[in-house]
Amino acid sequence: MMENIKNIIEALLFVSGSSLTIDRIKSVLALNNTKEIRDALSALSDEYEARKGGFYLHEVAGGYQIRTRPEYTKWIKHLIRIKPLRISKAAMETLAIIAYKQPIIRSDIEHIRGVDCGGILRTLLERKLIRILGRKEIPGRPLIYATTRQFLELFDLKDLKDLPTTEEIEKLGNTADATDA
Amino acid sequence: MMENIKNIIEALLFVSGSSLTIDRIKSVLALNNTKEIRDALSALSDEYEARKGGFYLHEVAGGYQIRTRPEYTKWIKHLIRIKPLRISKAAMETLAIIAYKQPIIRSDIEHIRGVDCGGILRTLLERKLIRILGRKEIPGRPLIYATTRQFLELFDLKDLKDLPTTEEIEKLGNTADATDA
Amino acid sequence: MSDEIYKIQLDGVFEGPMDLLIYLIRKNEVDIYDIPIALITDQYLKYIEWMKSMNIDFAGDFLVMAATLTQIKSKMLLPVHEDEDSEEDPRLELTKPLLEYMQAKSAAEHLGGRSILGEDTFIRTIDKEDYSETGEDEIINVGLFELIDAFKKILENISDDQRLDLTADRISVKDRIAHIVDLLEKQGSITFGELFSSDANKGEIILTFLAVLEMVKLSLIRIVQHVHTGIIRLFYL
Repeated sequence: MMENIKNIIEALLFVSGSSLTIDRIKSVLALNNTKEIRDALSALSDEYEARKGGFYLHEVAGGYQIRTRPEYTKWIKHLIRIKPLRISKAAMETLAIIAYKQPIIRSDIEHIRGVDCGGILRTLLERKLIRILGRKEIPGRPLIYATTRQFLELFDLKDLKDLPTTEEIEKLGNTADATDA
Repeated sequence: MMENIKNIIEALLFVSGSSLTIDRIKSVLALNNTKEIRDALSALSDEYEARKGGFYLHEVAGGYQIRTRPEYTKWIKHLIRIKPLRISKAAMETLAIIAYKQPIIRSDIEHIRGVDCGGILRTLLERKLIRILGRKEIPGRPLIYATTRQFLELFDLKDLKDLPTTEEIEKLGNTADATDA
Repeated sequence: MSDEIYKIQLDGVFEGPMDLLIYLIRKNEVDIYDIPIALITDQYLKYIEWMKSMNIDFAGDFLVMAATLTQIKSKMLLPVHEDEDSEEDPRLELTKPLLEYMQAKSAAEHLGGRSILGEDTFIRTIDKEDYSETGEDEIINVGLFELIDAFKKILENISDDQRLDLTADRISVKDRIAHIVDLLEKQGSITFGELFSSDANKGEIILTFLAVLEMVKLSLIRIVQHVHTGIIRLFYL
């Protein structure tokens, strides 16, 4: 019955919206070890690379996900005219601060940005890009925020360590030019 | 640019959950005739049959759709069932009422939701997200419901005190203009 | 000067005082570690004046920063005594947060420049039929925000008198009940003394007591005192 692990995993990857972790696949298949799963995933990836079709196997957010190849993006946009999830500059800044400083409370975010962030936090929560982790044990017990798996998937990150350090970003070139104020 | 119709169509079929008609593909690709599209679809179908993977090309409702092969349905159901991260909207509402108003009896939950909750309560009990604390000493001795340790784990909460209050969420303000116009 | 203000306006209204400051520092091409505080303060205040004259609503944060700038400016004017050379440059109060904010901005730009799902690459839209077997209605992700959002929507639909205040106190009592029930489910019974840890503060003791009272009211527990030992024991019903 399990001779066909590769096909089963392919079917699972097809129906799963979010990326599938190896642990998740392991529990669905009720397997004891991950070797077979890793082999199947790598075989699938090789196969997709060899046939160079419309999609490929992508490693993201600690798991695997089938994604369309970027070269067909233009056509997909013709097909689905939904407005992509645009994130404003202010929201992106807030998200960046949370990503790098998490777990973080609202007042610390606002301290860095110098402005109120309530509405933006709410939007980011609604979009599931951030989540409430709990409360900080300080007076007022403020809520603690952190990023989500969807955040990793949206920005194509394997995990949080995949984020470049702020030093690395600065080395990438001085992004700070006057035009973006 | 259009040399790769087959891959483009594959990417389109992959992205689109529902079936795509040939006319739709034709308009997305801005083609004049359907011959090329038909050829590509039949080539894709042959390919999928030859590799006998987790999915196949299904002709349905006057269109085409990539579907997982029925022999893997069992595993897909397993994936969905094991998926701890999804819950119906009705169940979430019921769970929210219990979380915030516990200990609570069924008739109070139903009074708030305005609909019968028997089935949902059973599901939540089965999933161990709620538990029966005892019976209320009023006529009919109704069961009293409360949340469980699993509930806390599911929402990544240390204890119930970590639940944000509605006041706190309201204080975040309205969904701000986090999107670009 | 009016030309310059006009130019500032072209670049858009600033989101906050930090944005404006960074703009001014870049526009004047000055070193962030050696900010000509008088110049920047002047331009900053002029911009605020301009916003006022244009009736642009701006947050109080802008005024707080104006006060900070003015304060730093006056500190800079004070003569520095030779024996106080260890004293911090007052401008550091500005430089540190500015650097941090600039880092956040760069990080945001980096994020925005990454390959974005739904923009550069796509995943499959899940066909409802794949899930039809579950027979459930709309399926949503589980998250704390979804939970409270569901509850908020319910609250909006019910009358005010049914609203329960969800203050932290009430939730704390619920929490205490949950803990006691956990203990009782494991042990069946528990002595009154065991409920109170030795290091419990007054607040916790009151909370536990309220929880016990509520549980008695709901007849979740029976409280029995031993005739000889005097030990009070709670039994789960």
